[in-house]
Amino acid sequence: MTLPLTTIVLLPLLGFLVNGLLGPRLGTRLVTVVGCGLPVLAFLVAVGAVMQLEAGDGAALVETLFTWAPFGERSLDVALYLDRLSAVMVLVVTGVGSLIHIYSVGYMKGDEGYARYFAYLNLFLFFMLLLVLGRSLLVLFVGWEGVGLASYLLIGFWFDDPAKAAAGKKAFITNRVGDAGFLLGMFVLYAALGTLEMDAVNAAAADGLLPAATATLVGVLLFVGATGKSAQIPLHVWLPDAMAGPTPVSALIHAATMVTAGVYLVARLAGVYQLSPEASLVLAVVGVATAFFAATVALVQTDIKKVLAYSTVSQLGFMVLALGVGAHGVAVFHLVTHAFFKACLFLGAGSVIHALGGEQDLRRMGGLARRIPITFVTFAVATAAIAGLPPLAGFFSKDEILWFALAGEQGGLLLFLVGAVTAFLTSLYMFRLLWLAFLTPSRMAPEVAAHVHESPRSMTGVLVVLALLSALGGFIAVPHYLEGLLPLPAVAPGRAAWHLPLALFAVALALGGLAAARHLFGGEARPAAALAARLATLHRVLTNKYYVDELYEGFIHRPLVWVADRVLLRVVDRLLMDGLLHGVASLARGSARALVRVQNGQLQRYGWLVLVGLGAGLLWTWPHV
Amino acid sequence: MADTGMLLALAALLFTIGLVGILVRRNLLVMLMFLELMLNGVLLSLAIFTAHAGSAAGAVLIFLAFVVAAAEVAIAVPLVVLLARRRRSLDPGAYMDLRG
Amino acid sequence: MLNWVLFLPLLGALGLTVVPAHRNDLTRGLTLAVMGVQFVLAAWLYGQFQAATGALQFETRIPWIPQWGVYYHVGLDGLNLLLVLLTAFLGPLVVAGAFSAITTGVRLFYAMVLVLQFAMVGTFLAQDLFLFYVFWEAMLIPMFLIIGIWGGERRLYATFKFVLYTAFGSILMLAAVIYIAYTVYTATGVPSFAIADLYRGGWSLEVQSLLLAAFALSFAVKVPMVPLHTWLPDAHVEAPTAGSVILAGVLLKMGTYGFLKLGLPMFPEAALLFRPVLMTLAVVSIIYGALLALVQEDIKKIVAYSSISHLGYVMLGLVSYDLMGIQGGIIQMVSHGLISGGLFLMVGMIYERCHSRDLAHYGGLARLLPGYAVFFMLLTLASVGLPSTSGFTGEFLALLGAFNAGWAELPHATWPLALAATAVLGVVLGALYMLRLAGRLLFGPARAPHLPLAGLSRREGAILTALVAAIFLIGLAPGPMLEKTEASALEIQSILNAARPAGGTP
Amino acid sequence: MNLDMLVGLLPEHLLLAGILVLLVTELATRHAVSPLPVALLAVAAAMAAALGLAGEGYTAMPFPEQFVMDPGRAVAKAVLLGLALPVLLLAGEARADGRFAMLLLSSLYGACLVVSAGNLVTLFLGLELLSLPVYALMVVGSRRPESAEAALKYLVLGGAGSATLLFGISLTLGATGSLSMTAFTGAAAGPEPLAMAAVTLVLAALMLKAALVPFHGWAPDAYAGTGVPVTAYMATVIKGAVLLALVGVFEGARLAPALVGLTATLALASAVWGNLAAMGQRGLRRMIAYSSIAHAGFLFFVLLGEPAGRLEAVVFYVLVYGLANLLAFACLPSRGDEGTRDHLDRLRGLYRSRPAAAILLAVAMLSLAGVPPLPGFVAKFFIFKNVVEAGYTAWAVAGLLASYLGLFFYLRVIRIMFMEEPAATKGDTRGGVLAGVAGVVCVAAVAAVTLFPGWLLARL
Repeated sequence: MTLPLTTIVLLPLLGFLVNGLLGPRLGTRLVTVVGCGLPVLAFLVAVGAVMQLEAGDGAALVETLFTWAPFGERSLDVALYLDRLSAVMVLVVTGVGSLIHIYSVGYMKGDEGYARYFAYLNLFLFFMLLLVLGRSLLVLFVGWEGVGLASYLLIGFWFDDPAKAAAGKKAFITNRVGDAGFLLGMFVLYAALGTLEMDAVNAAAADGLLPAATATLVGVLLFVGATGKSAQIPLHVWLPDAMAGPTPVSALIHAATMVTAGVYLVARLAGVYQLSPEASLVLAVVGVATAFFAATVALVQTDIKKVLAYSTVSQLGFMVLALGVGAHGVAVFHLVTHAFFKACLFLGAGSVIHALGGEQDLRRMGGLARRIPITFVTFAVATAAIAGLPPLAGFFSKDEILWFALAGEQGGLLLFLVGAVTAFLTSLYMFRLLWLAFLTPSRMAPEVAAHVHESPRSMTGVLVVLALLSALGGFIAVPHYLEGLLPLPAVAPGRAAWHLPLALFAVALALGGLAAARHLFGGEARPAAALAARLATLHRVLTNKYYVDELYEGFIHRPLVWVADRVLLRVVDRLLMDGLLHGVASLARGSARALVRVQNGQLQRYGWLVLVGLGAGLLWTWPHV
Repeated sequence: MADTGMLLALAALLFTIGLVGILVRRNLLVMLMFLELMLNGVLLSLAIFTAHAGSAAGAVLIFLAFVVAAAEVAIAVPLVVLLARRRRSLDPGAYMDLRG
Repeated sequence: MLNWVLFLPLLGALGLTVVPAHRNDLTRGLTLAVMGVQFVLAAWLYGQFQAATGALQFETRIPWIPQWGVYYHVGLDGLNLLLVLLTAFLGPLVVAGAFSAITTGVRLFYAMVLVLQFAMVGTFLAQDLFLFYVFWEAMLIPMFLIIGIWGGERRLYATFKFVLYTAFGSILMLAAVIYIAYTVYTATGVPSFAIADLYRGGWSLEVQSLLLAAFALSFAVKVPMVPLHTWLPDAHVEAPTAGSVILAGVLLKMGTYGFLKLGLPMFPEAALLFRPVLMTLAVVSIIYGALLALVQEDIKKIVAYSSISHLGYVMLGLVSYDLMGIQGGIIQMVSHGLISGGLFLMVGMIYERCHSRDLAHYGGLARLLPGYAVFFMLLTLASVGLPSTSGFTGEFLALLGAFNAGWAELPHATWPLALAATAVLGVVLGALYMLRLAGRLLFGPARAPHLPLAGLSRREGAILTALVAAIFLIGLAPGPMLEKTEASALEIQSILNAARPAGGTP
Repeated sequence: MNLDMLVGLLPEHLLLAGILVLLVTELATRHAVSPLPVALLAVAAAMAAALGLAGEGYTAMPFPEQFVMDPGRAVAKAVLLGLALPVLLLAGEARADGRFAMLLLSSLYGACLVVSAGNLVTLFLGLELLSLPVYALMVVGSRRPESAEAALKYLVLGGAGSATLLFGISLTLGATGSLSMTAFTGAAAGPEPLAMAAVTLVLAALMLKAALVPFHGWAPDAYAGTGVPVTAYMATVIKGAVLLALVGVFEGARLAPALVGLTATLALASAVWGNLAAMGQRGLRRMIAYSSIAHAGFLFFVLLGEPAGRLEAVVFYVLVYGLANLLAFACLPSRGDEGTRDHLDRLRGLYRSRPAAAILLAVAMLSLAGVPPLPGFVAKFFIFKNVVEAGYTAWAVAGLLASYLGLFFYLRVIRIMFMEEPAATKGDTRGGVLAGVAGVVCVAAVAAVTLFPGWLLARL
C-alpha cells in the first residue's frame, strides 16, 4: 500500500530533521541536496498523486493516519485528503516551493545560517502541505500554526537585528489574533456538527444541517483567522514588516503560498459560506477595502520589497473579494496566477537586491535594465502579468474577479468600481516600480554600481521558469477544473452581455496605469515629486501606511500594558492582595507585642487577670441558671 | 438556717477579701497571709457544709486542706526568704525579672 | 508495585542519612538512581494500566486508624495515572538539574526533594480523604525548607508567604474533612474516609456549599486562581530551580487535581451552584496571569505568571463538565508540568551561568548559546500552545470542551459560552508575553552579564531532550493517554451531570 | 487490706518504694550519689506495672469511692509516667541530686492519684501532691536566682487556685451533700445556682492549673524561670495530669450549655493568645510556655465533645504533645548558663553544627504545630473530631483557625535553625549524652505513634 499524500508531507519534514539536526555537520553541498531535493521529490510525488486522482472517477484520495484524540464514540483524527482543490494547492506549493528552494541556493550562498535556512524552509513546506492536505480543520490548523511558526523563524532569520526579530514577533502575534477567531470558528463548527472534517462539514452544510445563523457565525469567525494569515484589514500590518526576512522567504511564504492560506480555507469550506450571504458580504467588503487600501500605500513606498508586500496585500484583497462574491474557483485561480507572478517579482527583486549588495531602496536604484537583463525581462513580464495586460496570467484571473464583482449575484456596482480603481492603481504602482528600478537613469552610489552583476544561473533559471508561468498561467482554466467542487456563482440577469466590454475596460485600466506610471516616473521632469508636494498630507498619510501601526500601539498595546502594570500589578496584586496579607501579618505582630506587654512580670497583675477570669466565669454562668 | 446563710456569706467574704488582699497589698508576706485567709474562708464553708451533710469525706477534706495550707506556707516562706536575701525587699514589684 | 513507587523516595531519603555528609557525589547518585527507578516503575504501571475501566487499579488498602475508618488506601485510576507518571518523570530531571546548582547542604536538599516527591505521589494516589490530607499538608514542609534554605535573596519572605498562604487554605479544608467524617459516620454508622464513599455524601445544598467553599479555598490557593495567587510569583522567584520546577511542575496540579478528584464530585450540587464563579475565576486567571506576565522584567516571574494563566485553562476544562474539557484539563496539567518545568530549568541554567534573571541584561542568546536557544524556543512554542506540542493539546481540548459545553447550554444560559469565548483571548496574550520573553532573551544583539558562556552540558542537554520529547509525544499522539483516562473522566462527568436538573445537557 | 490494695495501687507503690530508696541512700551515703538509676528504675517499673494492669484489663476500686483503677486510667498513668522518663534523663544531664528525684517522684505520685481519683477529696489530694513538690523543684532543679521568683509566682497563684478548687468542692458538697464524682457531674448538668457556681469554680481552678487565659499569668514566667528539666516536667506531666483531672471530674457528663460557651471562649482565647504571644519570643522555654497555653486551649475543647471519647483524646494528645515538648527540650544545647541556654539566638544555624538535633527539634516543632503526618496532627484531629461530633462545628472551625496562628512561630524556630547563619559569638551548642538518649527515646516514640496511631488508639 502506498501512501502518496503522507509521502508528500513527510519528505520536507525529513529534510527539516536532517538539516536541522545535522545541518552544520553536513557541509553545504549535502545540505543543498537534501534541502532542495526533497521538495522536488515531493513535487514529483504530488504530480503522481494528482494523476492518480484524475485517473479515478474524481473521488478524493484519503489517507487516515491515526486517531489524535478519542472521545467516546467521537474522535479527532489525523487524515490527509486530496481532491481537486487541494491538488491545485499541492502543485502550487510544491512546484513554486521547489523553485524557490533552488533559487535560494544561490541567494543564500555563504550565509552562516545556510543549513538552518533550508531546515526552516523545509519545515515551512511540511506545515504548508499539512495545511493544504489536512482533511480536518484540526490538521489544517496544525499546518496553519506551523507555517506561522516557520514564517516567524524566517522573518527573524537574521535575529541579531532587533528590528527583524521584532518583525517576526509581530507577524506571529498578529496571526494569533486571527487564530483566536479561527479557533472559535472551529469550536462553533464542532459544537454544531460534532466533526471538524471539512468534507463532512461541507456535506452537512449541503444537507441543511447547519442553520444559517451558525453558518454566518462560523464564516465570520473563520474569516477572522483568514484576515490574519492572508493579511486583510485590520490584521494586515504584519506582512509589510515580514519583508525583513530573506527575499526568497518573502516570495515563498509571504507572497506565493502561506498568505493564501486564508483564501484556501474559505474555498475549502465553500459549503459553509454558500449558506451565508452575510458572511460572504463581509468578505467582499473587507477584501475590496484591503485591495484598495494596500494599493494606495504601495504607490508611495520606496522600499522595493515593501511595494511588493503591499501589492501582495492588495492582490489578496482581490482574492477575498472573489470569495466574497461567491466566485471561489476564481479566487483560487487568482491565487495560482498570483503565486507565479508574485514569486517571480519577489525573486526578481531578490535578484536586484543581490546584484546591489543588499540595497532595497528604489531611490538609490535605476538603470538596471541593461546591467541585469534577465532579471529585468522576467520582472517586466511578471509586472505586466500583475497589471493585467493580456494575455498574461493576471489578466485572466483579475478580469474574472472584476466580472463576478460586477455581474455575480452577490456582486455590486460599488464593489466593482473600487475593484476597478484598484486594478488601475495596481498597474500604476507596479510600473512605477519597474521604471524606478530598471528604466530611469541610475541613482546608485558609485561603489554599488561598480559591483552590479547578474545573479547566478540557479537564480535566473528560476526567474525564467516563473516568468513563463506568469505569462502562460492564465491559460490553465483553474475555475473550470474546480467547478465540480466550487461552482461559479450565477450571473445576475441582464448583465451576461457585459463580459466583453468589461474585459476591454480592464485592459484599458492596465494600460492607463502603465501610461500614468510612465508619465509620472519615466521622464526626467519627475512630475511625481510635484504631485506629492501638492498632495503633501495625503502623501504623508500614505507613506505612513495610514498610521495603522501607531493606532494599534496607542490604542491597544499601550493601554494593555498600562492596565497590566499600573492597575493589575500595582493596585490589585501589590496594594490589595499583598497589602491585605501584610496588613494581617502586621496586625498579628502588633497584637503579639501587646500581649507580651501584658506579661510584665508583676505577680499581682496576673492575680488581677485571675480575678477577672473568675468574676467573668461566675457572671457568665449566673444568668444561665 | 439563717445562721448558715450568714456563715456562708462570711466564708465568701473571707475568700474574696483574701483574693483582693493578695492583689492589692505590696508585701509578699502579707500576701501569703491573705492566701491563708482565702483558704480559711473556704474551710469555713466546707465546715458548714460538712456539718450540714454529715459527710465524713468532708471532714477528711478539712484536715487535708489544713495540711496543704501548712505545706504551702512551709514552701512559700523559704522562697520569700530566698528572694529577700537577694534584694532586701518584700515588695512583689521588686521581682519582675521574668516577663515578656 | 504501586507502593514501591510511592515509598521508594522515602526509603531513598532514609538511605541518604547513612551517606557521609561530604560525599555529595554519592548523595546525588543515590537520589538520581532512586528517582530513576521510581520513574521506570511508574512507567511500567502506566503500561499495565487497563484503559477499559474507571475502577481503581493496583489498589492497596490497609487499616491505619480503623477506629475512625482511616485506611492506608492507594490506587491508580484515570485521574491520577498521568499525574503520577508526570511526577515520576520530573523527579530525575529535577534531581539532575540541581547537580550543579546546589552545592551546600546537599544531603538535606536531596532528602527534602525525595520527601517532597513521596508526599506528592502520595497525594495523587491517596484514595482516603484522611490520607490525602496528610500527604497534602506533608508537602508543605519540604517545600518550606527548599525555598527557605536554598532560595534567593527574599527567600524567607517568600517561603513564609507560601506556607502561611497555603496552610490557611488547608486549615479550613481540615475543618471540612472533620465535618465530612462526622456526617458520614452518623449517616451510615460506619466511619469511613474512603473518597469513593464520599461521592454520594448526600449533604444538603447549604452544607455542600460550605464544604465546597472550604475545599475550594484550599485548592484555589494551590492552583493558584486569581485573586489567591500572590504567593506564587514570590515563591517561584525565590525558590531554587529545583523548587520552582517541582512547584510549577507538580505542586500546582494538586489544586486542580483536588478539584477534579474531590471538590467537584463530592459536592456536585454545590459545584453546580459555584460553577459560574469557578469558571469566571478560571477565565480571569487566564487573562490576568497573561497580562501580568507581559509586564514583568524578571524571567522567572514571567514563567510564574504564565503558570497562573495556564492553570486557568485546566480549571476551565474541568468546570466545563464536558468530557473533552475534563480530558483536556488533565492533559493540560501534565503539559504545563513539562513546559513550565522545562522553562524553569532553563531559567536556572542561564542563572547559573550569569547570576541574573533580569530580562534587560540579556539578548541574542541564540548567538551565544545556540543549543540553549533551540530548546528555549521549543519550550516557548509549547507554552504558546503551538500545535504538535503538548501545550496545544491541553489548551485546545480544554477550550473546545468548554466551548462545546457552553454551546450546548446556550438555550439555558449564555455565560458559559461567553466565558469560553473570552478564554480564547488568552491564546493571543500567551503568544504576546512568551514571544516577548523569547525575543528579548534569544534575539537581538548578543549580550549577557557574564561572558563567555559555557554551552549546554551533556547533562543539561539530556534533561531538556527528555522534556521536549515528552512534550511532543503528548502533542502528537495524546490518544493513548486519553484512552487511559477516559473511563475515570466519564465517571466524574456522570457524577457531576447527575446533579443537574432534568433537561440539562448531557 | 485486700489484694486490690496491693495490685491496684502497684504503680503508686513502686513510686513510693523509689522515694524511700532514694531517701535512704540520701541519708546513708556521705558522697553525692546519682539518684538517676533508682529514679529511672522506679518510674519505669511503675509504668510497666500500669501497662501490665492495662493489658490485663484490671478493674477495681481498692478504696471504694476513693480510688478507681481501670484499663483506661492505667494507660493514662503509664503515659504520664512514661513522659517522666525523659524528664529524668534531662535532669540527669543537669546533674540533679537526690532531692530533685524525690520531689519529682512525689509529684508523680500525685499525678497517679489524680488519674485514679474516685471522689473530689482524692482529686484535691492528688492535685496538691502534684503541685506542691513542683514549687520546691523549681528552686532545687535550677541554679538560677530567678527561680525563686518563678516559684513564688507559681505558688501564690497556684495557692489561689487550690483555694478556688476547694471552694468549688465545698460548694458541691453544699449543693449535693456528697463529694463523689457522680455528685459533681450531676451538678455540672443541673440548673441549680449553687451547683453551677461550684462547677464554675472547679473549672476555673483547673483552668488556672492548666494555664488557660486569663489564668495563665504564672506560666510563662514559671516555665522560663527554672531549669529545663523542670520546665519540661511542668509542660508535660503536670499539664497532662491536670487535663486528666478535668476529664475525670466531668466524666460521663455533657457540659451544661452555660459552661459550653465559657469553656469554649476561654479555650479559644487561650489558643489565640498563646499562639500570638509566642510569635516574638526569644527563649525557647518562654515560647513553649505560650505554646502550652495554646495547647491547653485545644485540650479544653475536649470538654465540648461527647463524654465517651474524652479520655482517649486527652491521653493521646497529652502523650503526643508531651513527647514533642520533651523532644524539643532534649535537643537544646546542654551546656551554658541555665538562663540562656534555650535562647533561640543560640539555635541560629544549628543545622550546621548539629544536624541531627536540628532535625529532631524541627520534628518536635512540626508535631506541636500539628502538621501531618506527625502525631500532633492526629491528636488535634481527634479533639476537634469530638467537638464536631458533639455538634459544635463553629467552635471547631474557630479552634482550627486559632491553631493556624501557631504555625508561624513553630516555623520560625525551624527558620532560625536552618535558614540563618550561625551567630558570630556562638556558644557551645553541644548536647549531652543523656539528653541525646532522651531525644532518641522521644523520637522513637513519635515515629511509632506516627506510623501506628490506630494501634495506640485501640489501646486507650
